[in-house]
Amino acid sequence: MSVSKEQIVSWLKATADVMSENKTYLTELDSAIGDADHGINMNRGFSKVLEKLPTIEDSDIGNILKTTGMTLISTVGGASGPLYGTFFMRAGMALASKETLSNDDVYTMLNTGMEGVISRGRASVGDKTMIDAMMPAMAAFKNTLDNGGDLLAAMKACVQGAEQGMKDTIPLQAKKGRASYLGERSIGHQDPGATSSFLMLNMLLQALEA
Amino acid sequence: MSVSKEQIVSWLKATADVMSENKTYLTELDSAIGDADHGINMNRGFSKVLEKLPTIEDSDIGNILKTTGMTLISTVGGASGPLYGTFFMRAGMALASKETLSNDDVYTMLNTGMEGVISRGRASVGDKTMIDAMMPAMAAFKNTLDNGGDLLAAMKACVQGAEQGMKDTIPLQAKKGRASYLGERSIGHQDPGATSSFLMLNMLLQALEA
Amino acid sequence: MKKLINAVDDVVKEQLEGVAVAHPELTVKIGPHYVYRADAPVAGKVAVVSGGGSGHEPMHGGFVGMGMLAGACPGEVFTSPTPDQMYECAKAVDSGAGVLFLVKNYTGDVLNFETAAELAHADGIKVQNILVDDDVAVKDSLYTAGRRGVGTTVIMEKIVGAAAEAGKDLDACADLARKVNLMGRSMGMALTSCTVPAAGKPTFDLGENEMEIGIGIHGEPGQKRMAMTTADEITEMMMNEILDDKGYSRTVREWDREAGDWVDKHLTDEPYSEGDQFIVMVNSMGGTPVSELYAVYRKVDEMMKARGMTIARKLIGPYITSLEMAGCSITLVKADDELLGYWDAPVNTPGLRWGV
Amino acid sequence: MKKLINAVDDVVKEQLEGVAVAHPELTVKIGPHYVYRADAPVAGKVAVVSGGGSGHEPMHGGFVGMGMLAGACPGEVFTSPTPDQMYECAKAVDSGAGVLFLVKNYTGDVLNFETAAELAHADGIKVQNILVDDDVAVKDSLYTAGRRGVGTTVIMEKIVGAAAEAGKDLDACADLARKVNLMGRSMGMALTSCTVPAAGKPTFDLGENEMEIGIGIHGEPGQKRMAMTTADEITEMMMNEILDDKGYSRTVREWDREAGDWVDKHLTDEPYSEGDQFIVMVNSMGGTPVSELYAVYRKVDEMMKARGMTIARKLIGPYITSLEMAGCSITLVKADDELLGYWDAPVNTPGLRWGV
Ligand SMILES: Nc1ncnc2c1ncn2[C@@H]1O[C@H](COP(=O)(O)OP(=O)(O)O)[C@@H](O)[C@H]1O
Ligand SMILES: Nc1ncnc2c1ncn2[C@@H]1O[C@H](COP(=O)(O)OP(=O)(O)O)[C@@H](O)[C@H]1O
Ligand SMILES: [Mg+2]
Ligand SMILES: [Mg+2]
Ligand SMILES: [Mg+2]
Ligand SMILES: [Mg+2]
Repeated sequence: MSVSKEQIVSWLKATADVMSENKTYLTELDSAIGDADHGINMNRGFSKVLEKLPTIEDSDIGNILKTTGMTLISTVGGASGPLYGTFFMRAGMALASKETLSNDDVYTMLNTGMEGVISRGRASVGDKTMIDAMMPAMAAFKNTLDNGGDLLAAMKACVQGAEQGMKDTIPLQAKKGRASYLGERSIGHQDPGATSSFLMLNMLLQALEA
Repeated sequence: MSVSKEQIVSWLKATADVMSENKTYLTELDSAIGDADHGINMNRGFSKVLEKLPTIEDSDIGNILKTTGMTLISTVGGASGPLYGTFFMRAGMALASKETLSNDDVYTMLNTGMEGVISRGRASVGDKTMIDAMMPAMAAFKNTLDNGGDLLAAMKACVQGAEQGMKDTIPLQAKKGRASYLGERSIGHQDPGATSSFLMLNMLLQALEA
Repeated sequence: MKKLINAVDDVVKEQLEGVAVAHPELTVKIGPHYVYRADAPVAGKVAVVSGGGSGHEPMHGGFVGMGMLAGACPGEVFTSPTPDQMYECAKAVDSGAGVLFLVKNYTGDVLNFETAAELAHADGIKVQNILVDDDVAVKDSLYTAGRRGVGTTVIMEKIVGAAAEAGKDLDACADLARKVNLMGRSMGMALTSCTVPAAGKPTFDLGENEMEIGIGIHGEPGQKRMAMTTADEITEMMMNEILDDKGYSRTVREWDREAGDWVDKHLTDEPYSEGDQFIVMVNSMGGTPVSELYAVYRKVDEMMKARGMTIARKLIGPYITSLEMAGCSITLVKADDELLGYWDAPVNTPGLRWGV
Repeated sequence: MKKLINAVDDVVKEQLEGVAVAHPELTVKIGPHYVYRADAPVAGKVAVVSGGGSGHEPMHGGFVGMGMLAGACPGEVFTSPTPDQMYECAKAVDSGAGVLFLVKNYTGDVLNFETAAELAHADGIKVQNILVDDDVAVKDSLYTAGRRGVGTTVIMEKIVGAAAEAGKDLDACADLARKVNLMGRSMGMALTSCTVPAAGKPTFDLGENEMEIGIGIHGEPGQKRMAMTTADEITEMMMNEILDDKGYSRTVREWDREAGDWVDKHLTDEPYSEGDQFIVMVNSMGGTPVSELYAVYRKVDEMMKARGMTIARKLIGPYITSLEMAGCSITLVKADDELLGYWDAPVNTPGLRWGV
């Protein structure tokens, strides 16, 4: 099974929709341990991506992802803007001129994206950031493929990993980002960025299932 | 019957007490149609009078009243400070060096005081000010004396007049002072200054009855 | 009530103590309270003095200094100061050239400053009182205490202070102050009430979707209560009242130094018209941040351009406030070259500084 | 939510339009947003540029002008601006002498300014990023994103802006900025939350008798919640944290122009001690009126005198705010003659002006 450009485009569109639907929810999560803008930021960025997609959906996947990244960088702001921006830029750079993606390409896309986030933000698992959702997600994806699972199985495991990682941020004390200023008061709240990462990966699953 | 210096002093003390007790009430009246300070102002001024009384209670009534007026002028501020200050200054000037007061002297005290307020503040009856309490009060006092009533009867009529005048301010639209800015919105509220005037005159009645 | 204060009764005193240590170029007297230029009396110069209730900071104490006020008398919060403060202040700043009291038109301020002028006159100080009554939210002077003195006060203090600094005599300064007043109009609005410390709770309640239009500066309710709307509509409402105002008449009491008594003076201002230029102030009532004032200013500018009027100078910020009240006011003062010249002159006060 | 705004999505844009018409001496670009001196690039002078989320006005846009910032990049409310804004701004103001980005230490600001520096460098612009991280409420840099950049930013922008105006080169300006940061410490507190327009309701709830101690400038909750107390006790609490701070260490990323890459730099500041002199800022978070700041300043002055420390210069007012939040912050910057000299140099911006 290979992933088509259309599926990637519909992933991005679905992500835009899910960020819009969850704008208030993500912002509320960010109220508790941040500055009440994460949903607003993500929605602003992905609405712009949605606006741009028609002009780029005919180019290759690498370019679509890179443009998505650049759009996020120049519209989201905050911490999540450069981080998600880097995610898509690096993913796109790793898939330059691809028109379809193999299973390994999908892993490359996700993992390279995540590595970009780590190199910019320097967060580790346990710091209560989007990395807490991404890391187990990408590990589960790889693990499933390595054990002979197919793409859908891998992606399901990926989303499960993200969801678990997202929930696991609740008891953590934040060590990176704005929530870290709260010290122990950050404990007991789910990280907004981990939540948006889960949502984004979940939309990829949907796009692959379609 | 003549009024002693001690009675005048106890009137001023009782007025200080009543302003302190009614500080919140007068301020609330002033919240509705003014700037929420009348009780605070009156209490500040009369506490100072109370403080000063021991140093002046041996001098004559004229001087006691004049000093009261000057104390009010220099501690109350606002509109009521110069008005009540003038009331007592003029009253004191009209009773210079008196050690006791005849019935007519009491009228002179009250009426000269009121005329001082009018000359400073230029208010007429119906403007929704302290004059609405004072004017019917002083008229009733004079009327009772003219009709052969004694001092206590005159003072009772005076207080009744003040109380009625005070209540009559409720339906009025203010034409003087801060409440006038409210236009029709000043209707339906009792004037704070008319209320403090009633309280002050009521304390004189108490002092005369004692 | 949550405020950065200690004891309610000490609010004004402690704030003045802060001013004293922060600004050695000012002398601060506590009991009776007044603030004046440490270098006063300045030889040969008229001393411009103002005052009013506290709670409007930086006005007036924050406008004491070179090129603006010689002294200021802060009353209790929202309560006019008393004549002894004004009289002591006048004595401290008078160089012999006289003292000009700039008085906002509130019954309390007017009466107390009148008494102060009488005391100063009796002491041989040349004195004059000029009223500010620029609030177009108050519609007539017949059935009210007359227009309140609001935003124009700040602009008057700057301009007349500059004239005094330039050596103009008492009558010239008084004439200039009267002129500024006749050129000035203001209107204010509130999004929230404010809390007088001694009262301990908000003066009035406003619903989550309500605002007060045509307020003064003492936390009192305004001309009317309305449903909340956009910055543009609020600005339009206030600007239309200011721009369409048709010449207001009033009788003011001024001091006749020869006669040693008060005389009534009838004054009327003229409507604004196309081609006029202005000093414009968009002012925060205290709790509204400067960012929101810029949205208002944008609309003010647009409306004035549409009427062929020019903003020659502007002030945007909290200059004449009502404690922590959220809301804003707009002041226009029609300006000729004389006014602009004095406006541009150097000023060095805690609240306004340029040219030095 | 009651604010003087029009559409929630246009808040920043419309405020910038207000700035544009109010200040012809500034050029305001809308989309991507940035504000810069209309006379930029100034030949031979380093361009000092800052930026951050909106909602902190007058910072940063209000500090653009002669003697301070060459340009500023306002993000959405409380959201760091994006690299394209910073990059476009850098191109507009660079005279060839280079661009110094002053960056408040928040993950978002740091990451976005890093990207901007990379873009500018790739374009041949000499560039450096210096962090401000002065908030002593954040206790360590190991288990957090490090101290936040707060009040010292204002003082850094003034001092480094003056050095740039005086013709100092990029490295000298960067060294000076780093020095100011190491000399500066701040702490803030909130009496109320504030409301991000796009969120429409307060970021957090505070009881009628509660306050937040150790807040940043984004309406976020602070270090701890406490029962409300007096101005003196609040001031003592904050001042003790500042004065007793024992030298903070952090690793910052600065730009290596030769290598074209980021290098880690370890920086530690020294404790304050008796005999030191300071620039002190008592700052309103937006909703607290200047009068209350003076009560705080009074106590600051008293405490510093008791420790044998001198306040050489001061700022009292709303300079780095969190929308309409009530509360205040205190900033101390230990100052030597070099810093004081640059502090006193003329400045002409919407938010800070003297000497001209
Ligand atoms: N250093 C970091 N590395 C990875 N993710 C981070 C880092 N710092 C913050 N984040 C993520 O960013 C999210 C906050 O994003 P957002 O609210 O949009 O930005 P800001 O904190 O600037 O307001 C956090 O919930 C967290 O998941
Ligand atoms: N011109 C006037 N003549 C007589 N009384 C007046 C006049 N103006 C105001 N008052 C009285 O003063 C009262 C308000 O006093 P106060 O609240 O102490 O002063 P302020 O209005 O300055 O805050 C009013 O209720 C009214 O009775
Ligand atoms: Mg956030
Ligand atoms: Mg009152
Ligand atoms: Mg009052
Ligand atoms: Mg943010």
